[in-house]
Amino acid sequence: MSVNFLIQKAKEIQVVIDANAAEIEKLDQEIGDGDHIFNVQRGIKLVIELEPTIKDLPISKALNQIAMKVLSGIGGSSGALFGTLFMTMAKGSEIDEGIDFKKAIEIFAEGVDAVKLRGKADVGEKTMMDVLIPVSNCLKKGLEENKDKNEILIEAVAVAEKGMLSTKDLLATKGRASFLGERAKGHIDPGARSSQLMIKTVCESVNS
Amino acid sequence: MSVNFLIQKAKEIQVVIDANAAEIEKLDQEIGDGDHIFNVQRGIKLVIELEPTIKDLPISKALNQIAMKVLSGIGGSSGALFGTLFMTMAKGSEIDEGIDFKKAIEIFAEGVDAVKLRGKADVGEKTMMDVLIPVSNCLKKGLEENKDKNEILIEAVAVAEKGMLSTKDLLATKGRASFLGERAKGHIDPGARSSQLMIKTVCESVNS
Amino acid sequence: MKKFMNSADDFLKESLQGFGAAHEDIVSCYYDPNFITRSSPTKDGKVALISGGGSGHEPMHGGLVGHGMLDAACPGFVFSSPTPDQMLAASEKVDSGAGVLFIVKNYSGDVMNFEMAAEMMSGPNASVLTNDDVAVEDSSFTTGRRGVAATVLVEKIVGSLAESGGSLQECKALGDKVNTNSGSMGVAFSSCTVPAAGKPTFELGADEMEFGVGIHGEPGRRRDKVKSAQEITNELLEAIIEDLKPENNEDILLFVNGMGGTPLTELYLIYDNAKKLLDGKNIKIARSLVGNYCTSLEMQGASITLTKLDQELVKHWDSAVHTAAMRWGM
Amino acid sequence: MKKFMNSADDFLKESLQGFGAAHEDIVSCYYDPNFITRSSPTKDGKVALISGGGSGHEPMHGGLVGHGMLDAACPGFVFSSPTPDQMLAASEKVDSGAGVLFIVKNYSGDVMNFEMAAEMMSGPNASVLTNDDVAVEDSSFTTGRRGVAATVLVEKIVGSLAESGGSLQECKALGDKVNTNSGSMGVAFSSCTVPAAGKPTFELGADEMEFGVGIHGEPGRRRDKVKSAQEITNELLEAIIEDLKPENNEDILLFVNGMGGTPLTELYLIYDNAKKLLDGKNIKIARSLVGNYCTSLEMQGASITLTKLDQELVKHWDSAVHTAAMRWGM
Ligand SMILES: Nc1ncnc2c1ncn2[C@@H]1O[C@H](COP(=O)(O)OP(=O)(O)O)[C@@H](O)[C@H]1O
Ligand SMILES: Nc1ncnc2c1ncn2[C@@H]1O[C@H](COP(=O)(O)OP(=O)(O)O)[C@@H](O)[C@H]1O
Ligand SMILES: [Mg+2]
Ligand SMILES: [Mg+2]
Ligand SMILES: [Mg+2]
Ligand SMILES: [Mg+2]
Repeated sequence: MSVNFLIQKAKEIQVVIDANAAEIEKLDQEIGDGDHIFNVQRGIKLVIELEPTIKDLPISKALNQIAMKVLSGIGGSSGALFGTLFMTMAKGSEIDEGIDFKKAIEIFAEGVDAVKLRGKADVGEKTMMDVLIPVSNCLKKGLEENKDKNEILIEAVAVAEKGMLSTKDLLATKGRASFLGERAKGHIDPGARSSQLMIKTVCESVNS
Repeated sequence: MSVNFLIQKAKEIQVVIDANAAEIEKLDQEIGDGDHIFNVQRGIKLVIELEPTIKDLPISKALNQIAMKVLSGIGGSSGALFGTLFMTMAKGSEIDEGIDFKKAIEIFAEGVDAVKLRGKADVGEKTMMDVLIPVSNCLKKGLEENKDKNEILIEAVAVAEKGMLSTKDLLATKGRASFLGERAKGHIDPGARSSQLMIKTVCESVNS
Repeated sequence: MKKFMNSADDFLKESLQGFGAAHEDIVSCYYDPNFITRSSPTKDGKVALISGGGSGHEPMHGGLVGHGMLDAACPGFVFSSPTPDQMLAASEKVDSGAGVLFIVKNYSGDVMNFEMAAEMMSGPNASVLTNDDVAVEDSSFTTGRRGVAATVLVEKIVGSLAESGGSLQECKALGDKVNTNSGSMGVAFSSCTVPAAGKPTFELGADEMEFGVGIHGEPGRRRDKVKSAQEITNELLEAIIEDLKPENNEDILLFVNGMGGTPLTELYLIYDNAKKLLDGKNIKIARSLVGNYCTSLEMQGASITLTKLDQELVKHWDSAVHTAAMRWGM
Repeated sequence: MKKFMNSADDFLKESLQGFGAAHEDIVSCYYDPNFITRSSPTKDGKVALISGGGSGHEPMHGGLVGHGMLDAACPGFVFSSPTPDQMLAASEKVDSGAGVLFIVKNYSGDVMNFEMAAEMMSGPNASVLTNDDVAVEDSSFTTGRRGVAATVLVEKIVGSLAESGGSLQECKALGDKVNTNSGSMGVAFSSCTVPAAGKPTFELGADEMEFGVGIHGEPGRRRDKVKSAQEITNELLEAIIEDLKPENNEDILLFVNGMGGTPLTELYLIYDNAKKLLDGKNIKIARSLVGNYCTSLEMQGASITLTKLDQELVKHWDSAVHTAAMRWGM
């Protein structure tokens, strides 16, 4: 994984998020405050704009700059959570020596653990954790079981989608949607949807 | 003219004004601030409610109480103007000795003169004066020319209607509509319309 | 119509009761006839300032009763001028012998009702007529211009002079001076709804604004497509500046006023945009006021007022004031 | 969408610039990262109070920066919590060594961003989390209740203690106490429109209201037909009273807060209706606040907050304050 790879993925994510913007906006209007799509779009744009600044940096420094940009540029729950994800990934040991598939999964999993600590939410609380945690587990399990890279990636995409869809019928206990009680049922969580789209984009792009 | 006559006319006027309320409301919304109908309706209601208090009073005292009720109960331009009309009529000399048709016209004309002074508006300025002044003149002229009472009353109704309609194409130079300049053209003045309806009601009721 | 109300008939009374109760340290409310006075009596020898007008422009005028501003306010029904008996009762309560100054916005109804009150009064009195709305063509043959947001500034500045012992004539002269040196213009994005009417006074398309609107929802100069804040601000300011003709480097007070339904954020944005234009023209903002002071029920919109300042005006602007809606220095 | 704005991107910045310019005697605005401080530095030894949150609730929090209240405010984008770098920059500017107290409304985004800032800070700091909205069921397994209008009261009361030399721990304890003794609930007649979204956050029928609405236009307890002011007021109060359980004859502060698009007249009418119910229950209104303080852009609606008072709270409520939106005693 290189800095160039990160920027490329950000650009691909931007296309996908923009294409699904109306849907994501509506999800946060229904059970949140409607800003999630703008937060995410702003974050992606800021990361892409970092390209000239970070393109020649070691990956740990580049990831750290991305993390800081995400953290300071997004705001809201998703800013803190995505910021935590990248900050943790940037701190992964010895990543400047190269990030292979295994290392990438390791630091992603560490990032997700940190996000879990930050948000104090677990699977089943109708948040992005319903996507992030199962995906992290699926990737780790794939490695452990020595599965084929492509197989792992295909599974991850499916797990992300399943997690995202699972939020629909959940009662929210974390995040803004928790204020709605029963009324949040029947709506997919916006952060779960945006995370799932990002994971899908990256996995499918790597696996091609 | 007796106190009972005044109250009866007020009740008849109430029916007519209520029947035309939507139109009058719209007129003041178009070129004023929309309150004229409520001002007039409130005033009529208050006058009618005076019945038990004034029914046994001499006419000058009764008219004065009506004037005070109109003045303190209506507000806005029409409150000051209608209040002035009745206050002046109440001061008409020797009215307690009886108000015949001639006397009624005299005190009405004095009232209209006072209203003219109060509002500093003359015919042609797109106000209720476009009804009141021509009607006052028509009544006085009818008396001078010794016309038949019924003929005078029929003429007065026609003059009132003509005056009211004339306000449609006028540029307003007094009252709220004056702030509109050219934009007030094409709209009948609300005060002219309400005055015309009241005059028509009284004249037709006397002439029957 | 959605309003916090129980009935159109009780709207004004209940609102006044709430106002009186929430600010009993500052004001006392009287009913039948309705008027609001300071909670403490007028000092001997102090000119009493009384204003009034139709309700629906709150906090003007009741929220401006208190030390350093008005002695009494007479609220009419919504958008209907008050009646002479209100002014008489209020005068009786607050006139300490030094006379009464009426501050009246230039509308036929207000002018005539205050005139009648003045004629019925025995004691010395005078009136200041505000007519700061430059949206309306001025002419001595007509009713003239409307009195709008500058009335708030007149009340503050004259209130200070009265507090410091100015005579009736001095107070009147200062009020006329503030009025002459002020110009205002407003714009509406939505109509207001008079409680008794139950429906909006006028209709605006989803992309329309009423330019030069009055504070009762009266139509203004023209209807237009909504523009950017900077364009709107520029046009309002240009109209005011053309009328007021401030000198190069002259000190002014910039007053950005909300019509009731516009949030503060947007008023401050207008302030920013106005400052950009004024800076470019070398007109110096020496004092500022931003907020909902002269409103039109729940109308979305705003007005800008400029007042040319001199040392006298600045001194009276800065002096202590303690009312429900404006308070500083005490 | 009709707003006084030039572009959604510049909305916040231009509004902040206007705010800073209009009140340069009270505040200084900084950009990239955005924060607002008092125009004079924190006294040595005084605990610095910092609040913040998404924009769109003005005058909260920027309008509450000044003597006797906040030392700094960190405005996020509209309805998005601010980011840790803002809190860090603001802390650096206003921390005089006695520590920083963060006042945070209980929303995941706000909590997490303030937490991260706190973790990144070197100096002593603490946080008060407000969660006064009784519309939302409370539970230790969930995010809990929302922080709404009582935040204004916390900032006033703790601001006073900090001004008079309270320690970081004392300030935190007092903030928690005010929060525990407060309950709020709101209702909306219309939605707000986030500038970047360009369309209303939710749709309400012509005769509908959202009962228990959040200050970001989040759905509340239920959607209902619009009722009379007295019925709405009663229902809001009953919910708050059920939660707060004030004693017979207990002193309370009654805070009627507008959501941004509701005129003062209606807020005072709510005050009147609330007083009727409270009088009947022998709950004594010892202090009052009425106005648009914790808003939701241009939303038409209102909330009621009750705070149980004791002598300590009253003393700190009454003490002098000098901010753009709240000022008395100086
Ligand atoms: N405590 C939490 N843990 C994990 N995810 C959360 C938490 N709180 C909120 N989220 C996620 O954040 C998303 C909302 O993000 P966003 O709209 O950007 O922020 P905000 O809720 O502050 O407006 C939710 O849809 C949810 O997935
Ligand atoms: N100066 C004036 N002289 C005569 N009539 C006037 C004058 N000003 C206003 N009017 C009349 O008053 C009517 C408006 O009355 P109303 O709506 O009750 O009061 P307001 O204009 O104060 O809201 C106008 O339609 C007009 O006929
Ligand atoms: Mg959100
Ligand atoms: Mg009218
Ligand atoms: Mg009127
Ligand atoms: Mg948000």
